Amino acid sequence: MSNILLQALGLSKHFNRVRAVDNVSVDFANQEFFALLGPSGCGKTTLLRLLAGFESPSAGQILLDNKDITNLCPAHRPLNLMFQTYALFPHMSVWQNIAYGLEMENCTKMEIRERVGQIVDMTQLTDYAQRKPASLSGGQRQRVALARALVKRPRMLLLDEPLAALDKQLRTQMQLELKRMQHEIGITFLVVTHDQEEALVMADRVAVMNRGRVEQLATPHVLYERPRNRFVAGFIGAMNFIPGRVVEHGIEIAGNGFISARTDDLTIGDDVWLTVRPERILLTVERPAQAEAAIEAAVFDIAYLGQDLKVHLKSKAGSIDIEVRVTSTEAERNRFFPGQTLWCSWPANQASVLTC
Amino acid sequence: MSNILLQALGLSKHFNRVRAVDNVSVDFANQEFFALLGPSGCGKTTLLRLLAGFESPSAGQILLDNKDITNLCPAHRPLNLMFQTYALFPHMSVWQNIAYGLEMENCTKMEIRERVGQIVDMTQLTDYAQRKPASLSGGQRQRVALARALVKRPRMLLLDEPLAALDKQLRTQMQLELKRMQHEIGITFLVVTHDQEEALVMADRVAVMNRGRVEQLATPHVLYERPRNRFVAGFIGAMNFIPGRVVEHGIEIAGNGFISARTDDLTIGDDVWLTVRPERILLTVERPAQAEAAIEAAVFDIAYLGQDLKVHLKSKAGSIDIEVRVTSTEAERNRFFPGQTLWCSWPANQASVLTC
Amino acid sequence: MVKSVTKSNSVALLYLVLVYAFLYIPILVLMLLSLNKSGLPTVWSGATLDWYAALFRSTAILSAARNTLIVATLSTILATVIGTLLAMGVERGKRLSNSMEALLFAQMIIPDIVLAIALLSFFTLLKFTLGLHSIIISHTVFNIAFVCAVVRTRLKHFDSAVVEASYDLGAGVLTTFRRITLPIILPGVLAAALLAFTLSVDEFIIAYFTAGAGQASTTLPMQIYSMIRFGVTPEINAMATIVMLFSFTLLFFSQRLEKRSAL
Amino acid sequence: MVKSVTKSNSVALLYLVLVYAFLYIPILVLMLLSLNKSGLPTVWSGATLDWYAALFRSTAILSAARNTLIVATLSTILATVIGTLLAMGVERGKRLSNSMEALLFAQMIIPDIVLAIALLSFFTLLKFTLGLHSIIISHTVFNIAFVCAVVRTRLKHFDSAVVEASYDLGAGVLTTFRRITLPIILPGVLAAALLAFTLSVDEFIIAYFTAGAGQASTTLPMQIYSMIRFGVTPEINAMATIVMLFSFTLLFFSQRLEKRSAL
Repeated sequence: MSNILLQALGLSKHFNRVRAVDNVSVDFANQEFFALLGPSGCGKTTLLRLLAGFESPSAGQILLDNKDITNLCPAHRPLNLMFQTYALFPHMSVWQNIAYGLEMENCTKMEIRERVGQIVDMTQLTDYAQRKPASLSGGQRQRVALARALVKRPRMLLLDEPLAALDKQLRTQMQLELKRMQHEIGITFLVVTHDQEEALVMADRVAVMNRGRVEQLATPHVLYERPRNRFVAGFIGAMNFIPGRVVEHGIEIAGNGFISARTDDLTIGDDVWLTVRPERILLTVERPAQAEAAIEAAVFDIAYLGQDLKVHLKSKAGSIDIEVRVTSTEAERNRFFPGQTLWCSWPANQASVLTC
Repeated sequence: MSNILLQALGLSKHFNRVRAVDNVSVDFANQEFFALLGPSGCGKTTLLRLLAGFESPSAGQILLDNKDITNLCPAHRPLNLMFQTYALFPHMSVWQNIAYGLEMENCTKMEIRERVGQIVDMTQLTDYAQRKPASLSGGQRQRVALARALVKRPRMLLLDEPLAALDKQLRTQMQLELKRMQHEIGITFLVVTHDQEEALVMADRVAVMNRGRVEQLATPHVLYERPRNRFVAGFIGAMNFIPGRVVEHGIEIAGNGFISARTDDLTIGDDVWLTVRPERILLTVERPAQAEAAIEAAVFDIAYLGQDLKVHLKSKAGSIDIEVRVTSTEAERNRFFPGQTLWCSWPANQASVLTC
Repeated sequence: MVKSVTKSNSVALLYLVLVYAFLYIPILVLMLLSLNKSGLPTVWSGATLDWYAALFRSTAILSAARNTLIVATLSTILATVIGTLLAMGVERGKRLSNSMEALLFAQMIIPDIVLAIALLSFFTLLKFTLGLHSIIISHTVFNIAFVCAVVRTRLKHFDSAVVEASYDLGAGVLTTFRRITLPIILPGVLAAALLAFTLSVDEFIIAYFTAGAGQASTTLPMQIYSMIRFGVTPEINAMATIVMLFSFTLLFFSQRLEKRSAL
Repeated sequence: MVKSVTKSNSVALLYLVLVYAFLYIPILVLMLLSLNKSGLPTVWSGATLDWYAALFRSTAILSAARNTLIVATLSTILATVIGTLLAMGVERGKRLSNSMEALLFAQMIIPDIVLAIALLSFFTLLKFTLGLHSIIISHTVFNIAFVCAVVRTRLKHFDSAVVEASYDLGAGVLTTFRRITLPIILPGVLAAALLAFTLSVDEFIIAYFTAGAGQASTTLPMQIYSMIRFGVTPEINAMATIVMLFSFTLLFFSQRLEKRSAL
């Protein structure tokens, strides 16, 4: 347990009657890259602000190195926050912005000059040090905000939607850059984001939040392969949800009969969803002889996306919507067309059953 | 040529000294689903407004059925526009909003009742007909805006970022819905969008715009497989740009030697980019014996994205950044790790050479 | 943060209470004195409405109130129509509007006494006889810029795409104004009218200068002014209270309309 | 559209010209008369600056100007400090502020004559001797709400994350105010101060009621008012022109500061 840096224990925050954060407990390890992922209004920003000290929790504790810092003001927490709007001081130059935090620590002028110089070099801001924030591009402002927080040498850096204000290309580039930087500096990064790809690309561990609660906390791989519930399954990547009822050794799907699936922990007779990722479904003209799970369906739309094709089908019985991803090369072999009847099949181990 | 509905001939629009639209000529066919795709500020919305009649062109003509409509006011053009903000009349009910356009045509009360009733049914707004726009959800408002334009039975429907105000899930659903509707009604749809996936999914033909000009006009498949220039290649999907120089039967890449590629129309000695899609590159430990094109590179980042892996490499010589997409199954076989040295190779017919 | 916020919040609250007291105690004194049976500022001898009743027995005051309402109503109607159209014109021709904007703003902050003298000189030059009609014209001039400002804030929230949608659906300029623009900005226009009405009811110096001689065109503020020459009496306090409460009521509704219209 | 826009644009332009003429012709007349050699409103006999020169020879006018500047300067300083802090308090305690907001707005639209009477009653009640100091206090009360309103528009554009960033970087409340908040809102505060100064220079009725007897505490508007009893003279036109141009200049700078600060 010595690897734990910060702990949130049963944290809650109520605004009037709204539970923005609802009994959340999370441990943040030393040197990890952690992401809080969720739709807007899920409480992820409030949780970040509780950790930073801008809100005081309605219940719960925050421990840093096992010491209670719940009532410490932001200035006294060895964490720094990078704001979504960057919150640069508009009347100060880049250099002054970055030096501000060290002046508050009463560092000597020489130390300030040295540390600011270092971080300005590291974030490639040397040429802009004397400029005001208003004359910088979005990417440069983001780097100033980062430098201003990092120069304080915090134990943990909190980043509130750090890439939301950048355009798409810069965002992809900065994802790698942030990851590299975290690795180099070796401090814990906690990123709040609503963008699942961003979270998957950057983070070692991701907590998926919804309605103030943590729905699942896991590595990107586990989140994608073994989502715990419908919300996580639908929020991370695309997913087919096929409604059915648990029977022995599988699921009974209305109008489509029995489909074999793992049903170990399930109660027979329960309503469940059988979930399969679109890219794990095979499309064939004949029912595959060996198929453990297959549904007959008609193509109603084919969308070309470059790398692959998105085929939308409706099952013959029960009109269940099924989305299938097919690589472009595969597509050329098969030549799909609307109205075509096909079999959707998948190995039983590629589907999982969710009860909620 | 009888299939052409609307023609833009050398259309330009200057605002002060900015050329928002710069000598654009496009034909729109009957019954096609056409998309204008480009980054913000590329002139796509201005082009749409020129066609709708809200701006008058600085130069050029607009022909409808070969008749000049350049100076016709919007009210007299048989086109209707669906505004990005929807522009619903806030003081009128859904029904009154939709009926407004027919009242302007002096339709009889009976005809209005019938046609509005039809379109309200078709867009599933029957239950909301008496509500005011403010009490509707985003998706419902969008349907009202669509119904209000369609009830006029325009020759062509212009849609300005029709899905931008919706959340991600609804957007994917409405893409299919718009496509289905266009197919059913059989009129020309012209959609303006900045989202390349949206354009690829919906449109029969796409015009990619940049800086007021059309960079390429083609089907989604051609745009992805044979982009005409660097801008289109980078805007549609992800792309590796490898700088090199044309030699006989191939490209010389600094530090990496000769790579075979089609160079039919190129001048030997020119600086060019060799372009390969990330998912078309194979990663192997040994240099493949048959490989026509191969670069040795070191892995520096691996991002797990669920459906597939994004592997970032830097070439051994010349430090060229290379991005490779690998399906998750393939990834499991190979077990990549940072620092690993691999060969990136591709069949010569999967790469193309761009000069600009 | 956590603790220091609580502390600095109570300091802030104390400050707010003090400033509000500073702003409102004179007004409260005024209202109390208007209810004081003794009629003396220094002796409180119970509450009464006698001073208010006295106002309604004075023909001079009733006639001044009638004049005020006539002036306010007519100048409000004129200023609202002219000012609303002006606002639409200014918002439309946005390119011209930098200097025009300055001129409109200037009009709002011309010292009342300067405007009063200017109007008086102007009327004298034209050999215009003074009376209620000259006050009405003066108050119209005085009010136009305020009406325009209020309507413009409403127009700023106005999605001009709605007007374009109306053209796109086949409507002309007049139909669009009647069926789309006017209904949408109406709350803003009513708010502006209420403001103009209040300003006109309260205005003293312009009315005083442009009223001409004689009692016939005296307005309420002029009446208060002429009564005060003999010292502040409880009747004056009562009248001031009524004028103030009347203004507050109108402006309360005006604000509500403006807020609703900003949605 | 294309054609009808051009047509309706010229109609709109004509309308704008007419309304601006209606608003500004009296002011132009005033300025012209102040330059008229003949001194008669109906006879133009060439331009002169004599009437302006005459102003500077009158000790009564010079003393009134001095009083005005003293009152305006001191009441501006007081109102700016109190009003700025008030604005920050109001913006912070947003939850309380619905009724507080209404009270602040009400303070701005209390009829001047009512506020004048209220202040006079209040001073009388406290047995406060009247003079320049009572005008200064009155103008401070009068100005606080305006200062507060201007500063608040500035604070609305103010990204409060900047303050949080300052705390996060280790600064306390006072350091944050001195090094972050104040420098950022300063243009808005200066704009508010300029507005307050102008309002004080132009204000007549409150000054008139709270000045007490005698010439010693006469301000410029009061001086103009007392001179006009004998009819509008060219000197009065000249003085009104000066007051107006002075106000315009200050407000021009105030507007510029406010716009710049809104960026």
